[in-house]
Amino acid sequence: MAKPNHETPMLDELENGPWPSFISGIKRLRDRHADERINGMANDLLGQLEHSYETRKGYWKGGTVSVYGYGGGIIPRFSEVGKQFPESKEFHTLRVQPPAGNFYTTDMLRQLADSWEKWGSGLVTFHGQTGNIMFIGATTENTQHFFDEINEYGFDLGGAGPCVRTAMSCVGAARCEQSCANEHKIHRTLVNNFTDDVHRPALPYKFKFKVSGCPNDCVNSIERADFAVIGTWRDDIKIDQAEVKAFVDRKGRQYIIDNVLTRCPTNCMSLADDDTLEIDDRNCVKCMHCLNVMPKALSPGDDKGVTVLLGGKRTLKIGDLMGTVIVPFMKLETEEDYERLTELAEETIDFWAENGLEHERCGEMIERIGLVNFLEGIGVDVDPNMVSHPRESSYVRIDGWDEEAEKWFQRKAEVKAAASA
Amino acid sequence: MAKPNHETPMLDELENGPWPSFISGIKRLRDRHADERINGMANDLLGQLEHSYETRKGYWKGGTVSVYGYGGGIIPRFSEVGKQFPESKEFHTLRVQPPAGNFYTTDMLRQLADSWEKWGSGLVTFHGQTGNIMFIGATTENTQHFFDEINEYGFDLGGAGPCVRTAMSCVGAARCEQSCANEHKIHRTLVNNFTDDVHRPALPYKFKFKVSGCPNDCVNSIERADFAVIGTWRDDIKIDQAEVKAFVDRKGRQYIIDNVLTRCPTNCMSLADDDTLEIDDRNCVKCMHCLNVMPKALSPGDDKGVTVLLGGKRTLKIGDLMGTVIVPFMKLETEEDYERLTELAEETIDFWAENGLEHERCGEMIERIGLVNFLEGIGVDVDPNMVSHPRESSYVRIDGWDEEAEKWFQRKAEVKAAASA
Amino acid sequence: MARTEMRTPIESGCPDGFQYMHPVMLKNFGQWKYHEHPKPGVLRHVAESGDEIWTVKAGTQRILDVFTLRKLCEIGDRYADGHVRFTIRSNIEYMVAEESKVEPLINALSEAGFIVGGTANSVAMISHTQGWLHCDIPGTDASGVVKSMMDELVDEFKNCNMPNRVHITTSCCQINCGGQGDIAINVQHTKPPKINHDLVANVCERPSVVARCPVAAIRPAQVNGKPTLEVDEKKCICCGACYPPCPPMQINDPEHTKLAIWVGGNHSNARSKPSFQKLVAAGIPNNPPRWPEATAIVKNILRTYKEDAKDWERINDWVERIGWPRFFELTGLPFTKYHIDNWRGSRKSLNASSYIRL
Amino acid sequence: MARTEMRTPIESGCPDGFQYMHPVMLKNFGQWKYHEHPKPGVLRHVAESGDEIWTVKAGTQRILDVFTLRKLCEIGDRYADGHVRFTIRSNIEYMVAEESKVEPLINALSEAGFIVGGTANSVAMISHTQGWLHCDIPGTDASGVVKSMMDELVDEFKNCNMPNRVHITTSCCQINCGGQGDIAINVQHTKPPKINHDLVANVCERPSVVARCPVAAIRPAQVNGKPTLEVDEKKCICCGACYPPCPPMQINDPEHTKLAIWVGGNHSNARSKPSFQKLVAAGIPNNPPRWPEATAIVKNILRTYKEDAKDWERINDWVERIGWPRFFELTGLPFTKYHIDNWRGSRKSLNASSYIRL
Ligand code: SRM
Ligand code: SRM
Ligand code: SRM
Ligand code: SRM
Ligand code: SF4
Ligand code: SF4
Ligand code: SF4
Ligand code: SF4
Ligand code: SF4
Ligand code: SF4
Ligand code: SF4
Ligand code: SF4
Repeated sequence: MAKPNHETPMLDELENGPWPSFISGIKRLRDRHADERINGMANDLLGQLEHSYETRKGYWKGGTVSVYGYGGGIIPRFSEVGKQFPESKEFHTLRVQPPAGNFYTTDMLRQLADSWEKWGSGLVTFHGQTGNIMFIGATTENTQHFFDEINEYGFDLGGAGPCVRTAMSCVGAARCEQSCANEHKIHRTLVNNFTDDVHRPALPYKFKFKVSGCPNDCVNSIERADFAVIGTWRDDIKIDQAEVKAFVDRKGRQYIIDNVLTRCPTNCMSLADDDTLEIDDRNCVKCMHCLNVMPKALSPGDDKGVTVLLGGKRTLKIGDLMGTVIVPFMKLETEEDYERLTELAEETIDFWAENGLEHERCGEMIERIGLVNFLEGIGVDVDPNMVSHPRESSYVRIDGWDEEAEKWFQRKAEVKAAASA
Repeated sequence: MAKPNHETPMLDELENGPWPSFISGIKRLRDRHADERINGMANDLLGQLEHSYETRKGYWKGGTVSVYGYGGGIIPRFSEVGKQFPESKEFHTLRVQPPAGNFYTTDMLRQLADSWEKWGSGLVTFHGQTGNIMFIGATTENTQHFFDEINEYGFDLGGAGPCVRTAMSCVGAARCEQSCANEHKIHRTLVNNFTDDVHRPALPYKFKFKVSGCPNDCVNSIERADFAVIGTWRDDIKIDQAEVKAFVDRKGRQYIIDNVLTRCPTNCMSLADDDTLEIDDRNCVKCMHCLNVMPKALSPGDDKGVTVLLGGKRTLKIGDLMGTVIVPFMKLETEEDYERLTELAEETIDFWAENGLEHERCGEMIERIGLVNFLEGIGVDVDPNMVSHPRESSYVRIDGWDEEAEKWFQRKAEVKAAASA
Repeated sequence: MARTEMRTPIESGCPDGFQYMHPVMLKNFGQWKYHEHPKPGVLRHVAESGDEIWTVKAGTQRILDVFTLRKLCEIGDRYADGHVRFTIRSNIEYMVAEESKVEPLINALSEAGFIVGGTANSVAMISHTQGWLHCDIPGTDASGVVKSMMDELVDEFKNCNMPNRVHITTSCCQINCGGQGDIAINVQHTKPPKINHDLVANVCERPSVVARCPVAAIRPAQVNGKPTLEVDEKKCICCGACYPPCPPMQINDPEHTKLAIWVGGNHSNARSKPSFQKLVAAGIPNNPPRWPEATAIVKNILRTYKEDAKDWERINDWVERIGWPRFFELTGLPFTKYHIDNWRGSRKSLNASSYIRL
Repeated sequence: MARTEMRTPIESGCPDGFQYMHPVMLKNFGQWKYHEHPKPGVLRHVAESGDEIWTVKAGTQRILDVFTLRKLCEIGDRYADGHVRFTIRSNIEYMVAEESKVEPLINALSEAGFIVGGTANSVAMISHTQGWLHCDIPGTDASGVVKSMMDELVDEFKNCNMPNRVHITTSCCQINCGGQGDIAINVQHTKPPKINHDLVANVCERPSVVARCPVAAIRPAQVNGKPTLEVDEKKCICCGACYPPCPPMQINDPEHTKLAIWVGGNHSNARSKPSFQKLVAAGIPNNPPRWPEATAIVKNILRTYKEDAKDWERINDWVERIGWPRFFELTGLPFTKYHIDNWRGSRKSLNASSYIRL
C-alpha cells in the first residue's frame, strides 16, 4: 500500500494560474496512474522538488549510466537525499533523437507513451533545447529496457558528453515559403554520418549541428551550433509588383518607407515615384526582413543553396561565440553536393579532435589558434565573406604577401576557366 | 663663394607635374635667396635628401635642443651624413603654436617670414598634423634667437616630448553654420591652462586637445585627441519646411528618401505624404548628415553645448584607439562652465600623470585599468551614454549591485530636485 | 546482467521525419508560396499548387505527464488529421488541410486547458531548461520560473500585440543552456564558491578543474594536510564553471545566487546581424515558488517595448533606435558600473562617437 | 652663452585668433545661416545678418619656401582682404566679403601656379608627414609621395566629381602620424629589425626598449660579451616600435620596407560612427622618386569608388553598402590571409551572420 503523499505547500502555488501546470501533471501521475511504481516515483520527486524550493538548492548528482554498446545519450541523476525520497533516487534522463523536423503522428506519440509508462516516470519533454525528446526519470536498470523497446521501432539515443550531439532543423520546406533547402535531409545526412561519434563520446567536447532553411534562423543555429547550415539564394528576390502596389494601397507609402525601405540593412531597396519597388539584388544580403513583411509580394529566388558557419556556442569559458562564415554559398542538389557538406563536417571534427584541448569547443579552438590556421587545417581557402571587414591593425608580419596574392589570382583564374569551360 | 650644387637627378623628377613642387621651392632658396647661409643650407639639404632617395633611407638623428627656460617645443635633428652635407647638419624644427583657428593677416605672415629668413632655413609649414607652425631647419644656436624674436611679438613654442601638445580647433563659429561652440575660446582656455605642461615635458607621454564645433569633427578629434571637445545641441533641429519642399521639388522625392532618410543612422526622419519632413528629435544622434545635405533647410538647435571624449590616439602599442564619451553634454556659456571643463582636463591629466606607465597614453591607461576605475579616479559618474551597449558578458562579480543601484537612484533624485528647485 | 545476454543497439540515429508528415505538406514540400496569420495561434500556408495547410499552435507545460500527452493525441485524432509537431519552443502544432477544422480544434484545446497562441508578434513560450527538477548544478528551478511567468504573460501569448515576436529564455545557471533571447532571465552568482576541502581530493580531477576557470583564479592547495583547491577571491568572477567538474566547490547559495535579466539577444538575420543579449538588471532575488520580482521586471520591459517600439522592431532593434540611455529612463531600471563591459573585446562596446540622444 | 644673459620666455601659449580674423567673420561670429558651394574651391557662407563671406581655397606644397609664402601674401593683399587661414590639410583659404573679388583672386592664384579647389566632394589635399626630409625614423619620404600623387590627382582636386569628400593621408612609418583616412598610404615593414649589437649598450635604455614592444618579442641578450637586445623573430610583427627608442634596431630596409594601402577611415560622425581604416593592399614597393605603383592603386580605388558609390557615400559608407567581397572584385585587388585581422578584439571583425552578397 502506497505511503502518504509529501506535503508540497510551495509547489502547490504552482497549480494556480492559467498556464498548464507541470506540478498538476506530476500529481496526476502520483494520484491517478495505475502503476504504483509511477505513483511512488512521482510522490518522491515532488517531495525532493519541494525540498529544493524550501532550501533553494538542487539535490541531484551525476554519475555514469549508459545502455549496452553506447557510452552516452543518458544524463544520469542520483539523488543526494535518496533516503528521504527513495523511489525517485535514480532519475535518469534518456535523450532520444526525434524525427528530423519534429514530425509525429499521434499513433507514434502514443506508442512512445506506452513504452515510457512501462519503464519510466511518465514525464517527457518534446523537446529539450538541443532538440532531444527527453524521457525524464528512469532507474538505471529500466533505461536499458526502455531503450531496447523504442530502439526496435526506430528510435535511437542522442548525444550527451563530449560527442556529436543531436541535431536540430526547422519546419522549413515542409510548410514554410521562405525555405531554401531540404532542412531535414541536411539534418539527417550530417548527424547520421556521425552516429558513432554520437554514441561513443571521445571528442574534446560537444559538437552540435543545426539547420535553418533561411536566414530567419528559426533554430538559432548561428548562436548555438558548432556547425550551422542556413538556406539562402543567389539570384534575385522575386517581386510581384501587383502585390507591392496592393500593399502600398493598403498601408500607405510612408508605412512601406518606414517599415521596409529604411529597415533594409544595406538600403538596397528603393520605391520609385510610381510605387514600383526596386531592389538592387547585388547588395541584398538576404536578411529576410522585406520578405517577412511582404510574404505575398516578395519571395526568395530560385537559385538556392546554403551558407555554413562554424563555432557558435555559449559562455564557457572565453565568452559567448557566434558562428563564423566558412562556406559563403554552396549548392545542395546532387548527392555529390551533400557529400561535400559531409566532408567539411568530417574535416572540421577531425581537425578539432586532434587540436582541441580538453573541454574546448570548436569555436574556442578557432579563437585560440586563429581563423586562418583553422582554415589551413581543414583545407578551406580564405574568402572575404568570412569577415565583416579586413584588418584594422597594422600589427602583422606580411612578408609572404606576394605568394598569398598569387594564390588569390590563381583561384580567380581557375573559377574563370571553369566558367568558360 | 658658394660651393657647387649637388646633383639631384631623382629630386628633379619631383619638379615635373602640375602640383606645386617643394623641390623647386628649396631650389629657389638655394639659387635665388640673398643670404648665402640659406643658399648653402638648401643646397646641402637637397644633397642629403637626394642621398635618401637613392639609398631609400633617412639620415637624421635626434638629440636634445631647447630654448632657455623650456624643455620642449623643438624637434632636434642632426645629420648622420653631416660630413658630406655640413651646412644643413643641424636642422632643427621649431614647433610654434598658431593662433586658435589658424587665422592670420598677411602682415603677420610676412613678419614671421622675416624672422625666419633671419635665423632659419626659409622652409616653413602651415601646419603640421598636430597643428603647429613648423619652422623647419635651424641650427642649435639660431633656434634661441628665432624664438626670442617671435616670442616678443606674441608667438610661443608648442609641445614636443612627453607633455601637453599644441591644440587644434576647426574654423567653426568664425565661418561655419554648423558650429555649436566657440571653438577658439575652448581651444585657448584648455591649452593655455597647461602652458607649463606644454613647455616642460614631465608627463607619462604626449597629451593632445582638439576641438570641433560639431560632430562632423573637421579636426579628427575623436580619432586623434586624448581630449576631444565636440560641439552639439540638445533641442530640436530647426526645419525650414519651405526649403524642404524646395529641395524635394528640385531633387525629387526618391532622391531625398535615398539620400537623406535612409542614411539617417537612427531612421528618425520621415517624409510625410505631403512632403513635410518629420524628425523624431528624441532619437536624433546629431550625426549631421541631414544638415550637411540640406544646410538651407536644416540647422542645429539653439540649446548648444559640447560632448567630451577621452583617449583617442594612434597605433602604439595596443592598437588604434578612438576616444570614449566621458561627458555626454555640458553647456559652455558662463565662465563657470569653462572652469568645469578645465577642471575635467586637470583631473584627467593629474590622474594619468600618477597612474600612467612610461610612454603610456591616457587611452592606453584607460584600457589597462578599465573605464570604471578611471571614472572613479577622476570623480565622474558612470553614464549609459559612455557605452554603445551594456555588457554582453556574464563574467563579472556583482555583489555590490544594490549599493550601485542606490547611487543611480540618488543621482536621479538629485537631478529631479535640482530641476524642480 | 551478463554482457552476453545484452541486445546490440540498432544505430539508426535520427529518424526520417517524412514518414510522419501531413500528406498535404509532403505533397507540397518546398512548394509553399506564402502564409497568412488569420488570428493568434493560427497560420495559413498556401502552396503554389493552391493547396493550403492550416496550423493551430498551442502552449503546454514543457514537462508533460503521459496523461497530458495522451490528451493532446486524442484531440489530434478527434479534431485534426493526426499529424502534429513540436516547435523548438516546445509548443505543439496541429496541421489540418481544411479551414473548417480550425475553430473546433481551437475550442477542444482551450477546453482541455491548453493555450492557443504564440504565433507571430506574440510573446512566445519561454524556452526553459531543467533546474531543480533534474539538473545537477542548478541555481534555481526552470519549470517553476517559466510557469510563474507564463501565468502572467498568458494574454501576450494569446494575442499578438507586440511590435514583433518576443523570444524569452531562462537559464538556471550561468552555463546558459537556455541561450540568448529578446529577454533572458538567467542565474547570476554573486559570491565565490564555498569549498568543501575534505571532499575535493576524492571527487575532483584537480588539474582539469584549474583549467576550467576562465580567469585562472583556482590554484592547488593543502588544507589540513589534504590536497585541495583554493580560489583567489579577488580574481573570481563567480561564474560557477568550476562547480560541474568539482561539486565540492559549492557555487550555489540560497542567498547569494541571484537572477539577472538580459535583453536584446536576436538570432535572426532580419534587419541586423545576430546580436548578443545585454545585461539590464541584476541582484534579483531567487524567490520560489513564484519569483515575483523577476516577473515584475520582465513585464515592465515588455510594457515599455510595446508602448514605444515601432512595428517589426524586435527588442534589440527598438533599443538600437531609441538608445540605451532612454531604455533605462523608460524602464526606470538603474544603470551601474556593472553595465560597462570589461570582458575581452569589450572596448568595442564603448561609445567612440558623439552619438548621444539629448 | 652664460645662462644669466639669457632672455626669459613669455609663456603666452596659443595666440588669440580673433585679432587676425576677417572683420565680417568677427561681426557674424557664431551667426552663420548656411553655405553654398558655387564652384570648386569656392564657398559662400551667408550669415543671419545677410552678410556674406566668400572663401577661395588653394592647394600648395606643404613645405613652403619663404618666396612662396610671400607670394601668397602678395596675392592676399592685391586681390583679397589680407585675411587668410590655413586648413588642417595645409591648404590656404582667402576670405573676401564681395563676390566680385572671387574670380580675379582665382586667376591670380592659378597664374602663380597654385591649385584652386579641394572643397566639398573633391579629393582633398593629401595630409602628409615629414619623411626623409626631417624625421629620424622614416621608411619613406612624405613630401615626395604626396607631390607625386597630387600631380596625378590634381583634376580630382580641382573638380568635385566624387560621391563625397575624399580625405587621403600618408605616413612614412607605422607610427602613423598621418592618422587615418578614406585612403591611407602608409609604410609597412615586412622584416624584423636588423640589430647593430655593438651600439645597443651605449645608445639604448634597454628595459624601456623591451617595454615598447607590443608583442614582447624583445629580450636582453649578450653578443660577444656586450650586453644587447635580441628579437624573437617568430613573434615579431615588424612594427618598428623599438626603433625610435633604439636606433641600432634598424627596422628600415631599402627592400623590405614596403607601402600598404588602407581604406575606409572616416572620422566624421555623419551617417555612421567614426570608423578605422581597413587594410586593402600591401607589399607595394617603396619606389622613389615617384612611387608609381602606390599611385596606380590609389587611382584604381578612386575610379571604382567614383563609378559605383552613391551621392554622399564616403568610401567607408560605399564599401559598407556593397560589401568587401565586391570591393575586392571591383578593384581587382587580391584578398589574402593577411586581410583577416588577428589583433586583439579582432573576433568582432569576423562575419557572424548569413549576410553575404551573392
Ligand atoms: C515553428 C518555428 C520553427 C520550428 O521548426 O519550430 C518557427 C516558425 C516560423 N517562423 Fe520562426 N519559428 C520558430 C522559432 C524561431 C526562432 C527561434 C526561437 O524562437 O528561439 C527564431 C529566432 C529567434 C531570435 O532571433 O531570437 C525565429 C525567427 C523568425 C523570424 C525573424 C523575426 C525577426 O524579425 O527577427 C521570422 C520572420 C517573421 O517574423 O516574419 C520567423 C517566421 C516564422 C514563420 C512565420 C515562417 C513561415 O513563413 O512559416 C513561421 C511561423 C511562426 C509563427 O508561429 O508565427 N521566425 N523563429 C519556431 C516556433 C517557436 C515557437 O514555438 O515559438
Ligand atoms: C537538458 C538541457 C536543458 C533543457 O532542459 O532543455 C541541457 C541541460 C544540461 N546542459 Fe546544456 N542543456 C541543453 C541544451 C543546451 C544548449 C542549447 C542548444 O543545444 O541549442 C546550450 C547552448 C549551446 C551550446 O552548446 O553552447 C547548452 C550549453 C551547455 C553548456 C555550456 C557549453 C559551452 O561550451 O558554453 C554546458 C556545460 C558543459 O557542457 O560542460 C551544458 C551542460 C548541461 C548539463 C549536462 C549540466 C551538466 O554539466 O551536468 C545539463 C544536464 C541537465 C539535465 O539534468 O538534464 N549545457 N546546453 C538541454 C539539452 C536537452 C536536449 O538534449 O535536447
Ligand atoms: C576647412 C576645414 C576645417 C578647418 O578648420 O580647416 C573644413 C571645413 C568644412 N568642412 Fe570639414 N573641414 C576640414 C576638414 C575636415 C576633416 C578632417 C580632415 O580633412 O582630415 C573632416 C573629417 C575627416 C574624416 O572624416 O575623414 C571633415 C569632415 C566634414 C564633413 C563630414 C563629411 C562626411 O560626410 O563624412 C562635412 C559635412 C559635409 O561634407 O557637408 C564637412 C563640412 C565642412 C564645411 C562645408 C562646413 C561648413 O559648412 O562650412 C566646411 C567647408 C569645407 C570645404 O572646403 O568644402 N567637413 N572636414 C577643413 C578643410 C581641410 C581641407 O583643406 O581639405
Ligand atoms: C611633424 C609631425 C608630422 C607632420 O609632418 O605633420 C609628426 C612628426 C613626428 N611624430 Fe607624430 N607627428 C605629427 C603629428 C602626429 C599625429 C597627428 C595629430 O597630432 O593629430 C599623430 C597621431 C595622433 C596621436 O597623437 O596618436 C602622431 C603620432 C605619433 C606617434 C604615435 C603616438 C601613439 O601613441 O601612437 C609617435 C611616436 C611617439 O611619440 O613615440 C610620433 C612621433 C613623432 C616624431 C617625433 C618621431 C620621433 O619619435 O622622433 C616625428 C618627428 C618628425 C620630425 O622630425 O619633425 N607621432 N603624430 C606632426 C606634428 C607636427 C605638429 O606639431 O603640428
Ligand atoms: S528558418 Fe526560415 S525556412 Fe525555417 S522555418 Fe524559419 S522562416 Fe521558415
Ligand atoms: S532581404 Fe534584407 S537586405 Fe535584402 S532587400 Fe530585403 S531587407 Fe534588404
Ligand atoms: S567641425 Fe563642424 S563646425 Fe567645425 S568646421 Fe567642421 S562642420 Fe564646421
Ligand atoms: S542629424 Fe543625423 S541622426 Fe539626426 S536626424 Fe539628421 S541624419 Fe538623423
Ligand atoms: S542552465 Fe545550468 S542548471 Fe540549467 S539545465 Fe543548463 S546546466 Fe543545468
Ligand atoms: S566561480 Fe568561476 S571564476 Fe570563480 S573560481 Fe570558479 S571557475 Fe573560477
Ligand atoms: S609617420 Fe613616422 S616617419 Fe613619418 S613623421 Fe611620423 S614618426 Fe616620422
Ligand atoms: S619591430 Fe615591433 S614587434 Fe618587432 S621587436 Fe620591434 S617592437 Fe617588437
